[in-house]
Amino acid sequence: MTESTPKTTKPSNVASEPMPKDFGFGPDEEMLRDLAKKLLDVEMPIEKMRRLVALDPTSTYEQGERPGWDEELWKQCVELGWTGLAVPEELGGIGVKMVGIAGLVEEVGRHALASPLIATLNATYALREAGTGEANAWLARIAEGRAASLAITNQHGSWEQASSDVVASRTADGLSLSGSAFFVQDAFKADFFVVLARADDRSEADSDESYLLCVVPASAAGLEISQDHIHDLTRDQATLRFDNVSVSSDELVSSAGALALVRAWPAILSTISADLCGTSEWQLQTTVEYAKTRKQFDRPIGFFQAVKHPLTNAMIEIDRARSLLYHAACCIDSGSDEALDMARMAKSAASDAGRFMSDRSVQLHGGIGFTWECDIHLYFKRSMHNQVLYGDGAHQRRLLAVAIMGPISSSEVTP
Amino acid sequence: MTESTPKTTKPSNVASEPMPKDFGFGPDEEMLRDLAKKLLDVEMPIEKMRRLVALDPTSTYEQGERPGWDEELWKQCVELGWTGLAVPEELGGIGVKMVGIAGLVEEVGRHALASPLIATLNATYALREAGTGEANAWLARIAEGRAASLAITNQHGSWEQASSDVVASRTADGLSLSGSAFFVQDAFKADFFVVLARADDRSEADSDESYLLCVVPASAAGLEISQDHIHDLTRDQATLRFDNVSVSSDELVSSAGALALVRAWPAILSTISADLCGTSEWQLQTTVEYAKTRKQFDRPIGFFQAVKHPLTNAMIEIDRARSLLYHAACCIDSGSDEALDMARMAKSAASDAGRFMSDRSVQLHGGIGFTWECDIHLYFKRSMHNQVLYGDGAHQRRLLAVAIMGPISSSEVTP
Amino acid sequence: MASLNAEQFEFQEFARRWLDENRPAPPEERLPITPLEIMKESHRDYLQDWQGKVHAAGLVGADYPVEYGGFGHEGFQGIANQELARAGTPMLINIVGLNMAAPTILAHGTEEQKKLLIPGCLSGSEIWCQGFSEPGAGSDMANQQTLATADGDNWIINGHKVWTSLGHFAKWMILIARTSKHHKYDGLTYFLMPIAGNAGVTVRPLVKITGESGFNEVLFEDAVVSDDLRLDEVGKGWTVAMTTLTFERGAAESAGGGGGDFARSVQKLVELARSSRREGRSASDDPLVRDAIAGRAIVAEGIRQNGRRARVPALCDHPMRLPLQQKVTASEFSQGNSRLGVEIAGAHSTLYKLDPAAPDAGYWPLSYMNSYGHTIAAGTNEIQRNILGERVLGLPKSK
Amino acid sequence: MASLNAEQFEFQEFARRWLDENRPAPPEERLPITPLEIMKESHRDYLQDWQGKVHAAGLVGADYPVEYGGFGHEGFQGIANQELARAGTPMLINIVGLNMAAPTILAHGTEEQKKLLIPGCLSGSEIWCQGFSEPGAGSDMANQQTLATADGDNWIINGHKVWTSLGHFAKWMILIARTSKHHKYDGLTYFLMPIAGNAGVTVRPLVKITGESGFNEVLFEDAVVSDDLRLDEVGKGWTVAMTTLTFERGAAESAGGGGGDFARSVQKLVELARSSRREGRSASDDPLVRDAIAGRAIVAEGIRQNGRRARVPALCDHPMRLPLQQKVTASEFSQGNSRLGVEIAGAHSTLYKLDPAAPDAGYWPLSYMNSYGHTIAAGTNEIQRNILGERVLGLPKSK
Repeated sequence: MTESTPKTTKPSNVASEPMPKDFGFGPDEEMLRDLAKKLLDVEMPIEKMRRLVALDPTSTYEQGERPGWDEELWKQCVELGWTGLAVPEELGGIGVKMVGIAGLVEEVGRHALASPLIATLNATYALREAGTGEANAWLARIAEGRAASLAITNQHGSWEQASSDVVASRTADGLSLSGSAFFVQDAFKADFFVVLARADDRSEADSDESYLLCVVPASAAGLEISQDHIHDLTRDQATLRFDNVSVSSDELVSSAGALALVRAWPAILSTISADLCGTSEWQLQTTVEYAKTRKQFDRPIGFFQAVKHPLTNAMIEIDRARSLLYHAACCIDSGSDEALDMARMAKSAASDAGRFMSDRSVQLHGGIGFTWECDIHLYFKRSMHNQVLYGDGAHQRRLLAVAIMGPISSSEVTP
Repeated sequence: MTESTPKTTKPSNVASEPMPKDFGFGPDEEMLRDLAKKLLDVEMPIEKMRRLVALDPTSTYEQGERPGWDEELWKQCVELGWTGLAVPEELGGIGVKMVGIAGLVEEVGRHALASPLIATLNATYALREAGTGEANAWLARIAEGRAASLAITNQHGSWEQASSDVVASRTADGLSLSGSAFFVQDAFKADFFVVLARADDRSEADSDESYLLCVVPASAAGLEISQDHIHDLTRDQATLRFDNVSVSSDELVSSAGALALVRAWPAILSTISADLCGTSEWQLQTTVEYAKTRKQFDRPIGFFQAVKHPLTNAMIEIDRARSLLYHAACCIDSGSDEALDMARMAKSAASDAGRFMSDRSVQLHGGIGFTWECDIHLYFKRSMHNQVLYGDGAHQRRLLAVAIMGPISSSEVTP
Repeated sequence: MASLNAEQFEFQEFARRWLDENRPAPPEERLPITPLEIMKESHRDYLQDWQGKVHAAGLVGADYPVEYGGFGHEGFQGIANQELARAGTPMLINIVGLNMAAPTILAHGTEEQKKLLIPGCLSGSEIWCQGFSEPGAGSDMANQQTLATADGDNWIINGHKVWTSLGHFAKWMILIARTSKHHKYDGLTYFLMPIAGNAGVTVRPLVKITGESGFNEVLFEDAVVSDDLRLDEVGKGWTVAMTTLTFERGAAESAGGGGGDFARSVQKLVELARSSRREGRSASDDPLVRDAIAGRAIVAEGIRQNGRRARVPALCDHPMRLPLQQKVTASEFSQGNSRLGVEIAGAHSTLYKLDPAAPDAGYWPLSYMNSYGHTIAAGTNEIQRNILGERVLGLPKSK
Repeated sequence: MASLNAEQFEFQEFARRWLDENRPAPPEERLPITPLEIMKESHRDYLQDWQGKVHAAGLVGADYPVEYGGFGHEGFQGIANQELARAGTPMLINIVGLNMAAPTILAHGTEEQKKLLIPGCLSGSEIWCQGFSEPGAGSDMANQQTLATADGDNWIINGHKVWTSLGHFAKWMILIARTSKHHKYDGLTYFLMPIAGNAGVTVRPLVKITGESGFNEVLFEDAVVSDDLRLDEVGKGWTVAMTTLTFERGAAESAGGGGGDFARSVQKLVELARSSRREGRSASDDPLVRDAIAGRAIVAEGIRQNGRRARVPALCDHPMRLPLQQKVTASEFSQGNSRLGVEIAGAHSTLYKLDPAAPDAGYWPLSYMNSYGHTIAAGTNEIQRNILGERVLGLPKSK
């Protein structure tokens, strides 16, 4: 590797800067978001999305076929530079601020777009924080249009860093990976994976140093991509099995892999939060529209406070999540030390808002909301998936409490 | 002491019996409750209670005068045998079943009666579980009309047994108590206290055996009863300071005091739960009546679901607590091993119902509910006090989880 | 639970032994989670066969009169339900027949109706479905638009019902139809409607949000039902239906199945927590999970004891106060439980039941999504809360 | 917080130093928790004196024009508010004047009104109270019945206001009165009403559920106000009042005080948890307490960032969506916080502030009970939710 990795958990891409009142969301970011919205409004209306992913529940759920996705549309997105959103300009990307990415990903969530965008963004953040020349070379490939995904989670679904069931052994020409990575997002859309692997020659105690970050192409010999059967119809998920997969020297992108992930974590959490905010906002608006037209007892059901107040509460929760999201993104862009805490706040609020909004979206749609023909379930499942991804609300709050109050001091455990 | 204490944590007053479908709430129990209701309806209407306890907030809160209570009415209650409700017939009491006491105490809570009844009942349970001749002699005095209260809580307000800041030292003629007991209920209405004291010659590790239960008359030399300034206007609370208070041999009622308290605990929790169910039911009915008459936007506010549904939810919570209360009482009466778990369930449900109902009782009364002249605050404060007494909902659930799932197995603490 | 007398104790022993000895081999294809999702004929045959055996053994219909296919005992069914739940044997398929049709017919039916219909409910030979919900009526149960027109000794039915679980296998439907447009509540009549093979009846399966099927819409086009199959008087349909719902809601001791499920579903959560790991530690050691599970146990026990208290008038302030709560508390209990299971399962909750790594064969997320069926159907819980506020607390009507 | 420019940084340094050097000795009798409970003249004098000093130092009115008694800066007040909160110096007594009257007059007043009234708001020499609530109007703010009748160059006021905190010390009231019975909203007019020494005005203290006083009812019997003290046009009262409420609700950067309180009140909970023990262990080690406090921190930060986002149109879907949430979120945040404090304090929450063992001088239970003032007054939160649902989401009116 050509560059050393700085030993800080702070995201390294930008220096500490004053934090702007408008979250740094200026005309460029607004244009980017509005273009995304227009593109997706035209190219992925709900009728098309429904046909793509929900044509036949039996084939998906009983026969385990992966739901469709619009590869042509994805090509357009790539041409617009979406894979390079988070890749620095000097590596061929657009280098959009995090707050701009947040705005764009909200639109992606609002349209429940099936694509490798979010997986690729998350892989990008990790490579960016790896900060090595090898990593930069892969970032350049992403900017050129390659899709990627993180393979960093163990069999128990532990979200925090420094836990992996993949082991890297030294060989004559480099490294060899064995073991498995679980809960890999949109693996069947990815060209390569950014894999967290425990080096078998390092002590486990030194957790930062004992994890490597490697790139493994989807086509690598010895790699089996085994599809998970999941509920969400707008993504795929897989278990990666590594059987002595060779890693060359330009595929080893960080020798401090867990640390790179820690630094990438605020951006990862913010990206999932943005998707959640987008799905929640769609659910809110769609349920509000239904409440205005659907009549019961000769009145639109939105007249009744049992409908109106839950929708209002959902709006309040969504707005909390959105404001926290923009602030977290702004902290990342400003290089603030608070970025991780703020991103945990955003993810906690977005997960909880998503949970409540999803719940009410089905209940308030009543009978029709319980049927496959109603689009509500597509967002319900995408949201449920996102709520758990990289840690649910309670998980984020547990770690946030450590930041606020310090660790639990007593070694005694009360029953 | 004349009898040994059996080494079980099961309440010892009754043998295991089949559990009746009607919770054992038969005609006798119904009559007892209905008589209590009639008596209190006549003798303690809300107007009288308000005059007694809430005439002048300045004297109570700023000058620290204890609110009044109706000693004449209490004499009537004593004549009806209320002090002896839980004293076995052979000791001069009435020996009412726990389910009967629950029904009566609900009426007491419904009228927010200021009296030493609940403190005396709780002291009675402890003496009953002490099971010694000395304890029985004090039970007989309670049956004759003496009021008593438990002094078992330490300065941190730890509710569970085996924690006391009172120390008992051996002297030539018996014992001598020093230290303090905190959060003693209705201390200024009590004739004597049942005090938990740590024996200074026992090892602390053996928690059951290192605690004694002693009786200390309110007039004992060296005992200072120091009034707490509290919010609740329908009771008093005190800190007892013991300065070498002598305890004679007939005042030492148990050498396994913590164990006696553990066995008394289901009845103690049930009694407080019953008071909570009663206050909550009053709050529900009073708020419902207000919602039927108070108009906004030309309609009674009870028309609006923002009023109707919270009241319905409160009713559901109250009914859960009541059903669990009767079941817990029935378990106590049947000598079931489940009595403690069931009493914890009742207290958890009653505390949470009390919390929610109290909250809505003020909010739904609107402006008037925020004023001193409205009776809502009397019940709000009594309920808030009861919610915390002997452990709030979360506390009960923590210990219930041990019963359901076993103790926390790992010694590691996650942050 | 109330303690048992000697006869009941013996029955309990028998039930345990019988279930232990007669536990059937699992079917080739895995069964769905509740009878409401059954779509395959092979599953139906398997479960009908099983219910028949359980009934023959006396574990269903235990407390029903012998002349209607029961066994004439008292206090046996609760025991049987508990043992069935404990044994974890396959479900009883005729859930509508057992929990709704049979008790309603017993309470309101003619002698002929009881003799004709209850035995098939109990043995499972005749599957029932429910026709209480309509697309337009939505959450207002009294707003049924399906019409029944008198025609000699028959009634002619026209209309559209939804939410009819098991409709595609059902021989009978409990049906509410409008016999008068002039009276909202008193204009409804209750019918025991033949479905299978009835020329005017079309059953069309709907797909749920889970992708499962099993519930249907049923179209009536001049479908005929004999006046002999009218239950109770013309215009009494609403009153009779409320009884039916009370049976449905008072699941405690129905004709078979159901009992003991609340405690069992909490135990399932405990087991899930024990087998789930979060950040290197068992989820059962997580104090937040522990608090939540203890809370579920309290709600479970509360529902059970509500059912017990509902039968003790001296401890009930209003006769409908507890019965009318049952639908809300039971459906939200089960929704809360499955949602908690989703959270405990964490990353694994993303998995569908066919994924081998899905905990409890994918039960939690499926059960969570299906739980909305219960909070929506047969009067949304919002409407139930109106009814509670209005009928029990006496608050003014929200309409 | 947004980062500071050099001038702002210097101001922050100054504010810190000044507060450090000028912290007043506590008064003889302990102060109540908020200005709304101030009853004693000695407390009023003490706090008025303090606000005068703070204003003279430039820490109040920092961003107001110099000609109205301010200091003409930009972005200084937020800094001052934060430093005031951090220093824990006594409260600023003129809470209605600072947060509601001054910004409303600045936005809607005549030049004369601004010059006459804003300086006294800022220095605290003239205390203000609010007359927006009536006993009959309840939660419907537009249902004001207090009448204003034109009489030459004056208006004659008759009516009854409640919830007027500080009314007994106030020189002025912001008043909404009805100038037309024919129009509900457009029939209201906004007045800057002289209270102290006004012959037709009677101020009568009411006692709150806590036993504290400090809020009043105010009776108007042919009370006179000059037309010069009418704010904005006749019939614009409702519109102007909504602005006032928005100022009240957008506490973030008002004329003084208020800012920084949200984070501070979470920190207070952390300190309470550290000093409270439960069953032999620090409450700050209890995972349920930790989860709850982290949750409070999230809500606090969310309110702060909502305030920031409300000023970024590109990130707001609807101009009133965030401003109209502020009353609900801020009042429920503070209610939730104090309720959590009550729970953490456990047995000690039973104690009134005069008890020496009461944690934080009895703050938690008192603050909890007082929090209902905020969820009830100025439009109950139920009504606020109607307004949000109707004006922002476009749902049909619930009336």
